[in-house]
Amino acid sequence: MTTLSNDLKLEMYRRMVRIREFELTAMDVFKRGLIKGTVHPYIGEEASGVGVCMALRSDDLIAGTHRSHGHNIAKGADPARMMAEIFGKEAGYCRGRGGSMHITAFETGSLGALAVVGSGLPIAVGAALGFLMQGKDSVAVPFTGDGGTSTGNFHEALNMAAIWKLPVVFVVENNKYAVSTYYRDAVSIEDLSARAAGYGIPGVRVDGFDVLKVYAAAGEAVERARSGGGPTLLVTECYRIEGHYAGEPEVYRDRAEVNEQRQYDPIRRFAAVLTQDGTATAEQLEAIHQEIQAEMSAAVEFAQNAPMPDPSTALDYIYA
Amino acid sequence: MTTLSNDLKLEMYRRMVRIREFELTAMDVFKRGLIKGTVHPYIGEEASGVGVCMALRSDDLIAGTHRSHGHNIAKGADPARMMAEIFGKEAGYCRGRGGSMHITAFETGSLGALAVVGSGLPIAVGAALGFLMQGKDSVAVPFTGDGGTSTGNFHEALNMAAIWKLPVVFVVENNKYAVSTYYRDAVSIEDLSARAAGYGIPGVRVDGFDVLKVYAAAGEAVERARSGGGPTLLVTECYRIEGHYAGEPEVYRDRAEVNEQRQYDPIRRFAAVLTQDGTATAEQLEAIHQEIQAEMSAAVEFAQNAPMPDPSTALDYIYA
Amino acid sequence: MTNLTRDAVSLGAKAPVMPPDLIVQIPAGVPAKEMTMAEAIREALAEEMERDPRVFLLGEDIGKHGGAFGVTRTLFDRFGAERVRNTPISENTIIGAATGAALVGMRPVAEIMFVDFSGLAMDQIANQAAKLRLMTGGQAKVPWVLRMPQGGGAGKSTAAQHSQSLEVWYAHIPGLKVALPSTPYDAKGLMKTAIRDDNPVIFLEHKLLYSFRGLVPEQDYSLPFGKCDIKRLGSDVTIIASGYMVWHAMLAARTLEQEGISVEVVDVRTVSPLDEETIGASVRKTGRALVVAEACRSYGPTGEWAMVVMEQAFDYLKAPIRRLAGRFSPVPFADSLENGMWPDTEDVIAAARDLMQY
Amino acid sequence: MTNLTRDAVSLGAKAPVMPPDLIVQIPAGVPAKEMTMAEAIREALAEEMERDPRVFLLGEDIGKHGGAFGVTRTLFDRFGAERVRNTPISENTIIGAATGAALVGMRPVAEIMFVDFSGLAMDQIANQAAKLRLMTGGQAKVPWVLRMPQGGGAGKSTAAQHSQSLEVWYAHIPGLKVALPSTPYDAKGLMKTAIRDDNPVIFLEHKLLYSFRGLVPEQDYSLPFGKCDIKRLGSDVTIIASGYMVWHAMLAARTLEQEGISVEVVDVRTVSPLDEETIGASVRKTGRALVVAEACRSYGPTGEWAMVVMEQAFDYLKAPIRRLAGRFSPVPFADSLENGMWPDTEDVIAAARDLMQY
Ligand SMILES: Cc1ncc(C[n+]2csc(CCOP(=O)(O)OP(=O)(O)O)c2C)c(N)n1
Ligand SMILES: Cc1ncc(C[n+]2csc(CCOP(=O)(O)OP(=O)(O)O)c2C)c(N)n1
Ligand SMILES: [Mg+2]
Ligand SMILES: [Mg+2]
Repeated sequence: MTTLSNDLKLEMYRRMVRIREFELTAMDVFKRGLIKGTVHPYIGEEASGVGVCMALRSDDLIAGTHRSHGHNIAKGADPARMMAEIFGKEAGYCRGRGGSMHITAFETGSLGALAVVGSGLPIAVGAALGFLMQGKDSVAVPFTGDGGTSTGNFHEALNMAAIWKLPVVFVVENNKYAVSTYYRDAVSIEDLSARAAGYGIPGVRVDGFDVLKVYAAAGEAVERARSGGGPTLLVTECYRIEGHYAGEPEVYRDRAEVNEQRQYDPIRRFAAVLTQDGTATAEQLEAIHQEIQAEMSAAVEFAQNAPMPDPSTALDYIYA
Repeated sequence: MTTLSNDLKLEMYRRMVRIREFELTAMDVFKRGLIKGTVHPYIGEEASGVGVCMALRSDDLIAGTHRSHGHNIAKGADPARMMAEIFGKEAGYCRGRGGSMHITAFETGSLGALAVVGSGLPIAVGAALGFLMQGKDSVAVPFTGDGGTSTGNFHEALNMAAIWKLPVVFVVENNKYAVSTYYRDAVSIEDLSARAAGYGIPGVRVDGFDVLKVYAAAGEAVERARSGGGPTLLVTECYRIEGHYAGEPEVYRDRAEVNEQRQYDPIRRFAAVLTQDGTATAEQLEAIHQEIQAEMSAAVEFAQNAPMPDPSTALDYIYA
Repeated sequence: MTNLTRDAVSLGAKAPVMPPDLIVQIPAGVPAKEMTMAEAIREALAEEMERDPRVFLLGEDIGKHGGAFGVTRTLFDRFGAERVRNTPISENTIIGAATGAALVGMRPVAEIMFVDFSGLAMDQIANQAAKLRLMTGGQAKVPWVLRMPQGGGAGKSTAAQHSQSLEVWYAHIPGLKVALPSTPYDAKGLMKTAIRDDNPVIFLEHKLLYSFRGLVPEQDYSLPFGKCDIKRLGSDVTIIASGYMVWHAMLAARTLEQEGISVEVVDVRTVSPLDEETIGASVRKTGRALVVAEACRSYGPTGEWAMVVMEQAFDYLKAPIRRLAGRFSPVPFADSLENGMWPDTEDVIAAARDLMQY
Repeated sequence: MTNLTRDAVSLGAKAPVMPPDLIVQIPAGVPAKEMTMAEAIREALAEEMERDPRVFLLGEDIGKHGGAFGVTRTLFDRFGAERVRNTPISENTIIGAATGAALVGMRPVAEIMFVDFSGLAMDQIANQAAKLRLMTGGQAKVPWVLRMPQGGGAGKSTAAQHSQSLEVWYAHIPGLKVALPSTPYDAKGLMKTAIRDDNPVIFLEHKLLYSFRGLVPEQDYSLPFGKCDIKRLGSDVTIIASGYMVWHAMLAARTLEQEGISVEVVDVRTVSPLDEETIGASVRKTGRALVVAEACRSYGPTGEWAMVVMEQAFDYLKAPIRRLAGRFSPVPFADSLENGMWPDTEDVIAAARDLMQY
């Protein structure tokens, strides 16, 4: 850990804060009726996405889910263009066609954000196969949740990647719930990383509130993948602090449980590390928060002022 | 082993021989152009099906595959009505509507024979759920092959059965090939029963050429299921002696490999056990072979003479 | 009498507010309660669960959470975790499990959270459940219902993977039946029939209709499959539609009436089996047919309906059969593009006028 | 000139033997080789793999074994295990992997062994591959081909789970293209276009046609998508068909000619996009339309084709549009029941006669 540069650590922090603020902003504009559709907040899981994505190169590609604002930001996407996307504006990454669940920034290294749970895993497997055939040393990194591990996709994709030793890091973000379903009611074992043994690949379980631990574990898995060692199943243990989507009633859990989990807040925790190890002062970190909040105000303004897609383009981008 | 009655052992032997002779007969009538469609012989795997099915009660239900002649016979089905089915006759178990791949005898305890690989597993899970809800202590036993373990169905079904502790025994018959694909080219681990750990259920690997070992392992798993202990993954290691289907060219393996495997012939092996332990003389066993061969001749005659379904019934059995 | 109206609060601003008296199905004097379509479906489920212990529900988050659209809310508390069974995210196995349970004598009602996700379950739906009866020569029967919300619009839809209308995928498969109700009354009556039917029934629920309100009789009743429902009698143009499109047809009919155009609205109600006779009789009377579906135009339900009109009423046609259907595009997120995806009242009015002027 | 005939050996006895000169597509003098449709597809694959290193194949048992119908036989020896890639039995992931590889610049040609099994892959086909381009606002393109044998009959079909024709499932989904060739010439030319197309293309191959022989030009060529092919000119009746049904239409036309009925056969060739103009022009000329498909009748392709005729040529119709289609039943195994499942030459002749007598 001590070998990480201050710049890198601060960039991690910045991205975590950017995710948090983006999500708070997105929930706010949703509540205010400024956007339609839905928002699935990533709050509480920032360390997972940032730890993984900062261990990647820009030519490593992620595959996202319905809950991928955080993954995009972690991979370096521009929050203004993301905000424009959830506002359904032409200036959004997907020209307003995708919305919150499908934000995809090809330019910072994404294969897409797929809202059918588990469907990104096979796609990442194929991308990794493409890398191998092209002689590239890029790595493909699909995200899924604890809920996603019950899908047939999860199994088929892990098996295929394993037999072909493909450069994939499968990231399971165990935020403990799939909508209303506690993971132990849907997953037949406690430690999801144990499933790796069934594929003959390494399974790693990491504290998903700790960005440095995630970064280290992801880095190892990515290096293994890049150097021909095949896939890894990486499980980040975190928690979904907000409802499944903004405004979701959460009838299935106690507030006490959520409050208890709040104490593991990955941002506060990382701030403590950074101030203790001398990377930054509390003031410097506070300045980052301010800066990012300003960024979000600007992003909302940009998104609000941006034009909607022209109805005359309704038939564009259906076929290439 | 020694506690098994002679009658039981001889009935096992009889059913194994019946399977063998049925398959030889089916391949023969296919080659002679007497039946259409296709035949997937179970030769070499008789000990697996018989060992499992004789550990079941008649109200325990199996779910079959494209290769389920053997499972049906092992469960007690009448070879004449089975033969009529592969001849497409109204007297067949499925009134000629199913054919070789779908032979299903409800009366001896089957849920169906499903030719989409892996598709019987979820159905067996549902049957087991039904048993539980009805307060019955029956067990559901889906069969699949090594190839079937790569399907999403396999994973989803094992997980669901595990979380609900359903009375299911998942039987994987590892006959080493899925059509032309050697199992180690499609399955990322050598011992398929190791996958059970990923579901928190027992995984058992057994010599699938040895009917007594299969019977014992299956019996244990069935008892566990029946008494509320939840599902088991039972892998029977066997070998597909014939081509994937009758007449399949087998370009993917050497004859030497097949010949080497022939020495494990489960019937010859069981015959040796039975004569050595005094259950039967060689002559008595030979008499069983004769008897079964006569049964097959009668079955073919029955099937050939039976009427085809009347075209006027073409719209029957589409809806209940 | 406000027997049918919609809950404006829970929907986006752009959903046309349908006049409360647009569809009247319960004669005055019949004891009835007003409820939403979601409530009507819930009531059908609850009553059938009371009546028949073999009926149970399974699906993702249908328990305490009540499903993505709250349809099963309260049923968990009432019937318990065994009969209102939360499943993992395993669509193909949810359906397979329903089939297995049905094969041993249960009567499961499964839910897939959005029809879009049924792409994961098409094997169990179309290859196993639909075919088991024929493949076993009548030994098997598979009495299950599969509930799936579908459709888009008005802020309820969220882009390409949560907005489709896929009735054709199922209606094209022999062995399945497909219901697509347009009102609370129809939804409850058809759900009862679906649960009591011995075949696999696909029950499609349009998301926008969940909050539509209408009268539902207090007494037990069920509605037949394979019978269209004439929602409005008319003499000049027959509109054949289902689900949410029935409302656009009804609203258009009201406007057209003021112009002297008399519209008959035939609600298909069960997409399969399709009541070809009622469609034929209506067009033989009016001589003009407009087929309207939300599903994508190409190879959608409109083609089949038109073909039936052709087979049943060609000699009576005074104008070509017209169709209105969803734009042939994945559903885009942006409002400016989602508007215009599907036929609306204005489109129906314009098409009917065209037909009259042909 | 025996440019088109069929390999009687590899098929059951009951497949009608089509006269060799029924379809002539290569003018005399053009250098051409005779080959089966399976060979023509193989040649297209091989030539494209030679031309473009990004093209590769993946699917179950497509390697040494050459696939269930031998189409890829020899390609494994020629191009190696990397580019002719055997997969596990994981249909949804085969398609997902094709999509992922396509997204990073490869041009995969995937195979699903029988179209029936695509029920397991509908999510990756219809929800991911078909929608990625729109959902990403044009960032993504998904240039893959999915080859699937389909259809039934004549001993090649083996009951309900190996005999379906499912083109409607795909043609109804925007973002996909769907080809369904009827001859070796068409198969090779359409396959070349499919591989060079930047969109996901569903390439359906009728099992009975694999052994049909025909002339294929020696020179490189490709055939356009979205263009029907008029397989035979005529003036009295237009038959709109695709795949194997084109052969029944052609054979029927020959008989009908002797009765003085002049039949135009329009081979749809790409089910989607559909060439509505050619269909319309033909029916405006003949005034009579017969739509013929092997797929099940209800909500099958015939409805869409009839609707297009209606939209394009209503005023020219001298008789109602007639349709012939697959019986609405899962495919039974027994010959006595499988016979009669699908339209045949006699059915086409009878329907055309009816149309003339209307
Ligand atoms: C295949 C599929 N089934 C159901 C849904 C509806 N759905 C959306 S998110 C979700 C829960 C996903 O849980 P998990 O994978 O743990 O991800 P999380 O939401 O916790 O990030 C469900 C069931 C879906 N999108 N896709
Ligand atoms: C989902 C699916 N994919 C492909 C096929 C074609 N197919 C039939 S049998 C088979 C191999 C099955 O292998 P395995 O499960 O090992 O069973 P075995 O044939 O060896 O008994 C394949 C690929 C199928 N029936 N279903
Ligand atoms: Mg989760
Ligand atoms: Mg095998």
